[in-house]
Amino acid sequence: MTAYRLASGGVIDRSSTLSFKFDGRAMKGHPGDTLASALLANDQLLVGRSFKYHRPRGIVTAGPSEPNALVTIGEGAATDPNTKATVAELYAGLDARSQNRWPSLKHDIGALNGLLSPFLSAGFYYKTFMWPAAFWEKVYEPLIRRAAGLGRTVLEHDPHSYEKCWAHCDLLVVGAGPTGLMAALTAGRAGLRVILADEDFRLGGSLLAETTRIDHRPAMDFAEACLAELRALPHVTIMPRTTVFGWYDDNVFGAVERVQKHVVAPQAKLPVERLWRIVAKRALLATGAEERPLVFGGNDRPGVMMAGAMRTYANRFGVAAGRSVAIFTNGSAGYGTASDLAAHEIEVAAIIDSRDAPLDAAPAGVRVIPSASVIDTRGRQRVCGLVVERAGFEETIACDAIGMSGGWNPVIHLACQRGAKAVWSPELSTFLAPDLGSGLVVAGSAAGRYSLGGCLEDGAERAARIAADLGFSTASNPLPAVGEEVDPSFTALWYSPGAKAKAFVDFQNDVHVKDLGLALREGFGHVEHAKRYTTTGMATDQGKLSAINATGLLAGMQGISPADVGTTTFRPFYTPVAFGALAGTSRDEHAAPVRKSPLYGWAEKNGAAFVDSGLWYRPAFFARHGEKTWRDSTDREVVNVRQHVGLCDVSTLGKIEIFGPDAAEFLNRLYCNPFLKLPVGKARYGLMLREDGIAYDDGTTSRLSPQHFVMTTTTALAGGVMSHLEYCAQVVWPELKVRFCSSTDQWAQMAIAGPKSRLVLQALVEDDVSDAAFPFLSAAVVTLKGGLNARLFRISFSGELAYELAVPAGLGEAVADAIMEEGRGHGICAYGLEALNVLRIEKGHVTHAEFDGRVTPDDAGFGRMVSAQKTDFIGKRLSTRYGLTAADRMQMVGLKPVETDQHIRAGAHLLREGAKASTLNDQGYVSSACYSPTLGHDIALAFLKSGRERYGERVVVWDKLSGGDTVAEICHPVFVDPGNTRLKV
Amino acid sequence: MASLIHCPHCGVRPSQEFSIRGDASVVRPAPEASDEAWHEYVHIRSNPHGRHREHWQHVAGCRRGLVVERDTFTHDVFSVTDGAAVAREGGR
Amino acid sequence: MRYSAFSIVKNALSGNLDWKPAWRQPEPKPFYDVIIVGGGGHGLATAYYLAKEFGLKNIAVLEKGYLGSGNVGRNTTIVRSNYMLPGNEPFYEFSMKLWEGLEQDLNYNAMLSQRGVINLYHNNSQRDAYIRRGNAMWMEGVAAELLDRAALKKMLPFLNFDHARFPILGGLLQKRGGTARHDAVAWGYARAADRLGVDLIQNCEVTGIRRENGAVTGVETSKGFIGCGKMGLAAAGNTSRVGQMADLKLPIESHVLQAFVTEGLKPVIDHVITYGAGHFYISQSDKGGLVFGGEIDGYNSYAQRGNLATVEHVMEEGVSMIPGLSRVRVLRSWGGVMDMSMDGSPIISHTPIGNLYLNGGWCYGGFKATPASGWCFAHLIAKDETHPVARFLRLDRFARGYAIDERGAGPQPNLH
Amino acid sequence: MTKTYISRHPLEGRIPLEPGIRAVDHLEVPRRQAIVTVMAADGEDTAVAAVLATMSEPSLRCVGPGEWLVVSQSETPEGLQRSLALVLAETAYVLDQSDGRIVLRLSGPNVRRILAKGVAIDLHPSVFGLGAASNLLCGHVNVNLARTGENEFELIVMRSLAESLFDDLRLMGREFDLSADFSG
Ligand SMILES: Cc1cc2nc3c(=O)[nH]c(=O)nc-3n(C[C@H](O)[C@H](O)[C@H](O)COP(=O)(O)OP(=O)(O)OC[C@H]3O[C@@H](n4cnc5c(N)ncnc54)[C@H](O)[C@@H]3O)c2cc1C
Ligand SMILES: NC(=O)c1ccc[n+]([C@@H]2O[C@H](COP(=O)([O-])OP(=O)(O)OC[C@H]3O[C@@H](n4cnc5c(N)ncnc54)[C@H](O)[C@@H]3O)[C@@H](O)[C@H]2O)c1
Ligand SMILES: Cc1cc2nc3c(=O)[nH]c(=O)nc-3n(C[C@H](O)[C@H](O)[C@H](O)COP(=O)(O)O)c2cc1C
Ligand SMILES: [Zn+2]
Repeated sequence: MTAYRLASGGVIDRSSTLSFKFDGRAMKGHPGDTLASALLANDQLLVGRSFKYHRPRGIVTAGPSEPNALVTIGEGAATDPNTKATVAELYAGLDARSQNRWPSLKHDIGALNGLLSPFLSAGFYYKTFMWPAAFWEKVYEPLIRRAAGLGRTVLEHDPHSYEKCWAHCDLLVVGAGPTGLMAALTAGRAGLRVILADEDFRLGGSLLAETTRIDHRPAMDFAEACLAELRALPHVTIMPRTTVFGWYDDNVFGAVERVQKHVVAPQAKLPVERLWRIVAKRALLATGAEERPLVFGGNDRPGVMMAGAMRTYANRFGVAAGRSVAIFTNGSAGYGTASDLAAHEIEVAAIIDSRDAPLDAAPAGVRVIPSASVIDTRGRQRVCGLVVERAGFEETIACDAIGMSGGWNPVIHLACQRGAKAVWSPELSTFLAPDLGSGLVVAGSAAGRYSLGGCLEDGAERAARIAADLGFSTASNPLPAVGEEVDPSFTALWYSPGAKAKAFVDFQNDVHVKDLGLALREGFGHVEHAKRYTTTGMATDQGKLSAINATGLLAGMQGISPADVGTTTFRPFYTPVAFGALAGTSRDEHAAPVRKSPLYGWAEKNGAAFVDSGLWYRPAFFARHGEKTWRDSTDREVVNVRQHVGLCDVSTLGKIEIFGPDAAEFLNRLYCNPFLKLPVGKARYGLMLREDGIAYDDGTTSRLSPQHFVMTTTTALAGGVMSHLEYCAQVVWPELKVRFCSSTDQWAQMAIAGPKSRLVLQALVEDDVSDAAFPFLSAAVVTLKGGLNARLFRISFSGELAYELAVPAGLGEAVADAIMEEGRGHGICAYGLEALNVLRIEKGHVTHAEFDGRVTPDDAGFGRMVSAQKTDFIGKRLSTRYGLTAADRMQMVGLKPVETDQHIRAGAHLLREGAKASTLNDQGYVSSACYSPTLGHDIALAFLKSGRERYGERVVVWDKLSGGDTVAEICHPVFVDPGNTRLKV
Repeated sequence: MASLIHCPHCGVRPSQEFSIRGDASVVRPAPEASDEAWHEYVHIRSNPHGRHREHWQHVAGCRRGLVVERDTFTHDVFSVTDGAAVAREGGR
Repeated sequence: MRYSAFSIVKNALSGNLDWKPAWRQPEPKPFYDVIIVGGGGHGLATAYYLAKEFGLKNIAVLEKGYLGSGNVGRNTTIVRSNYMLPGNEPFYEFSMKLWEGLEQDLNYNAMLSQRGVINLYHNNSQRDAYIRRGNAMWMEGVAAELLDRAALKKMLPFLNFDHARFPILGGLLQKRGGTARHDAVAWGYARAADRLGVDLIQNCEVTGIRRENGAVTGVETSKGFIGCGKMGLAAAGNTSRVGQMADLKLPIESHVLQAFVTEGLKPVIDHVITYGAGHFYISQSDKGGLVFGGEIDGYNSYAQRGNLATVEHVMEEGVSMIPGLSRVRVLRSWGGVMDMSMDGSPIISHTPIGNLYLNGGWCYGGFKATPASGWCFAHLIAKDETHPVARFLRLDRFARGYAIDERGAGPQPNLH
Repeated sequence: MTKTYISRHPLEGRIPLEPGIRAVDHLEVPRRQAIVTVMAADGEDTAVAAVLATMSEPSLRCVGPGEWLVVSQSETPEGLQRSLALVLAETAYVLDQSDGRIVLRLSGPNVRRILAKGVAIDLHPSVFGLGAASNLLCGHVNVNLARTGENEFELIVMRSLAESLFDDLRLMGREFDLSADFSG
């Protein structure tokens, strides 16, 4: 028992205690406590400092709208800054620290800012810090940045895990107060699949703080009975600790479940938080109403609290917010709180009522001061009194806590997230959700019904209507009987006149009434301007308490209705959600799926260093003993392929099987070069354009039978090309009879390249693979010795005599092993992407380094391939546009350094010799470059203005980024075997 | 739309399963059509505020191209039809 | 009232009661020499430069909502001039230079913060593309640096160096790049334009364009008809809608892009960082929120809000790039409607319609262009001739085959 | 030289060769089966569907309009392909995918909860009943999902992604101590 813990009452478990720490001080609480209730019980009211003026701040609410009580929980990499103490469930070992103060919460240097407050009025930084100009970067900005933010994050690797789930239901009920419970029961009994989600760790909503009896028993017992019945219904899922944070298109709701945020050491096999995407046929918002704070002088002093929160602390947590409490109210709710506090034997110092002739009954012996206004509060780090003004007379009343009750705001946040604007209700003096159609229905206090009986009825009725809508029949159950209650009425009070101290609107961001006045004066009167200019409503609580008062004040100052001011835009998230929860398991190595080639194991055995290429891992090179860099290995592999033979995994290239009587016609329209007459048993290089005439993708396509082709695509565009084909077949030419299927994963495909490739291959293949029997660009199904069927293609990227052999994926590794074994005598080596790249640059073959999405076939030297005969193919028509055929376009050329020990790097630009570097003088760029072990110096492919006319000329290869430039000679882009003699042996 | 799409072949699916291919009201011109017509086909978009027809492909499902008719402001979907069927009817 | 040390002190001591409105709230006149449609960054900057640099007097900006309610007030505030293509780089560098003198020019602190923009690369071909880009920047005299992994590790130790699915190999740095305070840019231009006599008319939606003999003579608005000599269209995401009123055919689609801000945190991220293995960019505002964004939602939309799938995708990439973000809580998400052009580059151009000038196609990169866009558009409108740095940004470039396609993605707005 | 080549399953590196202890929720990976893509030729969708429906042993997985995966435990890939080619003759294109696809069989009382972590569709039996099959996303991986029992589902995945999907499923099932083994 502590000074502020009441002797009895509440739904906490007094039989056990939980030890926790705040700012290093050991404290005790009970299961069922929030951190805030436990702090209050331990007389720790002061919990933080405000953003701008570092004013001492205490706990204000008992829920998610808390602006002040933000603490840092946890240690090291598991640190959670800006955690609301009012919703943090207490656990043994919890370690919380206050924020935005130095050196300590009690003594904070930053509080000096308060003295400067006249200079720090709304929008001050837009007017200042400009003189002298140079000071901004060096002096002012660092100062402002130092003051930024509240909590401190560590940005370390999060030790905890998260996951995501989908859920489906007929009815999602958000909020498990009286409204939500009745709705869930009604729908659940009717047989609907119901999800009942509530952000609290204990369900019951306001019933947990309610003293009225329902069905002749305490409200809490009623809530428990409802929950017990719900648990027994087979189609009902109850989700505590689950905040519904967003309402998205098609009635999909985002929710986050705090699975293990209330334990010291989370179990590894469970996530700490879980993201739910709830697909709901219907949803019912039973999120209740939020009590409205009052704007009066000194209203931010620790000890000033929402009256309803005091009630909750007393009734639900058995905690007194103070020993002597004054209530400042503009309606009957304040009286309800007063009598609940009195019932707990907490002294009620006075009820200050802004109304002229209140009819509400105060607890016995409590003084009521009507027509009054609180104009200031006393005390430093906790209130010790307040100053009341009535009819021009001031009086100081001693108290150690002030409860403020300014009326009610339905919690309609979710309902307004999809563009519909809240509607002002003059009767209720508040904003209500607009009509949203059938998907989302608002009920109970969230719909402006404040009486308990009304809420129970509303929940039941609306759920019954939804059930009927969805074709379920509901039995009529009698509504629970509710004891005597008053429907709270109030008279809106936006500002308590006569303030003698700053009257705050937004506590966390330190926005006070004068800031709003200034904004208005300077032309920022539109509610969105005022928000941005003063930052009201932009703090971590998103204006849950403040926004309505800001609207009311702006209306009042202009003499217009709040309806004309409106609200600012409601946006997800209802309360802030951790990145981790929204990312789920997609993080680190798991951030994207991995694709592995069937030859991955083979490559690994042969010492491959892998590199990612899209989702795939591909061998970059195969280091051998003694090789120090990738270049050593690559050079060896290149030479080996040119002199002997090499084996390279090309399984990742996209493979698309194309079937149908119109397959040839289809390909003919798809590629810019002709395909109609490709004979069976032949492969052909094909080039696909985009419709705008730019090269898209290339690869070989082979005809295996009259109605069956197999196309290869580049690895990078395999998916894109497949979609492109499907689009063309389904949408562009639906009349063509053609079907596709990807077989990329079915085949392990190996390039066997080099002068000795035939020797190696013939040893394994039954069929004759000689040049006569299987000439360049042949494609056929062959049989491996032992009877295995395989596909063989005679194509070459390296420029050497080469084959590509495809075998069923599962056998890939075994076949590759066999080839290596057979090839050992011929000096075979495995070669990787790096060597492949060198080999193709030496041959002037293009990849996506050249086809970068801006290059035409002609730019890359394929001009003659583009069929002039065909009437139509994708890209034909727009490829003749002026800009795509202009004479000064950049054309692909080869480059070799004039001094052969000089280097060329891809990405360098080209300049005429002697020309000054400038955008205007820019002649082109290097697309690919490498060291050619075959030639003994660097070579490059480049795009150069009118390049093909300039062979023999010199250019400066300008690489300012590396600080160097090189003079190179422009040459034909095929460096090795331009006559293709090695290919066709 | 945008959260879920009702594929006529596969049922209700999350938007992650689809990729969008743009305006379905443009029709590929005949090869001999004017330069203007070709330019408009490739580049010009009516970009309406309100009802709009778009091609979506159910890439992670049936892989069919679909024509989704929807409102670009409310995101309400009016219809989802198989793209080839629409194209064959000439309504493409 | 000019903002100066003197006026600040004087006002502070007198309770800040004497500050005058930043701009007037004028009723529209029947006729203006130039009407700018759109009170976003570009429209306001255009009006300002028309008055200041080109000496025009009778100018109005018509804004359907409140000033700055469009994308200028909802972007991730990144300012940079690190483009690759000659159609873009000189223009964006011109803009960068204007940013560098903007605050003194406007007498308004737009909080330009040249903290450095770093684009990460994860494979060799990305590196090569960045080298190409960096060299293109240097060609225009713009400093760029290629950072290797070790240098990055020192600068940004919190990046995912140890467990990345797509390892970080290095990055391209533009030191002069950074951020500016979005709202302040709009307000600064508005206030400065107002002081030069420009009428800023809010809550005035253009609903029709009146034409005679193929030339614009005025606009129908929610506040009635307003005549004009010339009309400049700077409506960003709504360019097509307004364009349609004059039967203008545009290579533009409107798409929604979401952006996000976290709870306020003490400074931890001192640069603007963009991910290369996906689409994610982040910086920290001077108030402490981490401001970030990612891929567009991908469908045509005029709703200023996006969907959860994209939100998740953005967060996945964020956590992959900076694992420590995992516990940081995201406060708010919102959307903006962008005018995505068919090559990803902007349009500042004459149109086939007389007196109608077009400024649009900014995709999700037009904030950084605000000063140059305003300047060049004003130049075009005032002199009827294209400013040299904007000479490639013509509307007819699509038909003629001169697309400025930085990404090489082709004529598909959703891919830019 | 005559060789017999030994086939390798892509999950060999993931699943121990010795069977482990089987939990109530279990992931079974058949080592080998025949999987064939059948695509109806133009206009033959219904004819092909009718023929396929009459086949006895193999199970049919709907992929999209006019396209199926036919899965057989007992036939060889060649055998299945041959018999399908025979009965479907000119009406369909038949393509062996036995090496390109991997089957994962998930069973146990919690399978729906496990799958809901990756699969967006409603797995309630009234929506996705016995025999239902469809291509869909499981997390970030494309799969064909079929309900093969009240508490049993089969996932067919591209070979190259099998390890990723397997890892994902293990993660999704860790809460229930999901076990995994080869079968067959
Ligand atoms: C989420 C997001 C992030 C972005 N991040 C960046 C970034 O980091 N860096 C960057 O450089 N760019 C970024 N951008 C892009 C940048 O914000 C825009 O390109 C730029 O702001 C567009 O120019 P603007 O400021 O004039 O547009 P806007 O501010 O949108 O101005 C257009 C104005 O026209 C008004 N209007 C429209 N129709 C009418 C009508 N009929 N009558 C009257 N008024 C009308 C609108 O209300 C609007 O105020 C981002 C955009 C978004 C949405
Ligand atoms: N004393 C008064 O003057 C007064 C005034 C207004 C209302 N009330 C009373 O308050 C009660 C209102 O009942 P009710 O059921 O409408 O609301 P409630 O406040 O009892 O319950 C709302 C529930 O919704 C949950 N919630 C809110 N937003 C959520 C979200 N986004 N995700 C998940 N959970 C969320 C809350 O945790 C809470 O449990 C009635 O008993 C009424 O009499 C009293
Ligand atoms: C750079 C930047 C920083 C922002 N920081 C905050 C913030 O700290 N708090 C906040 O509530 N909103 C912040 N916002 C979001 C705005 O509140 C608002 O959502 C956004 O400007 C879009 O406007 P709308 O939501 O009114 O449509 C920020 C926006 C931007 C562009
Ligand atoms: Zn489908």
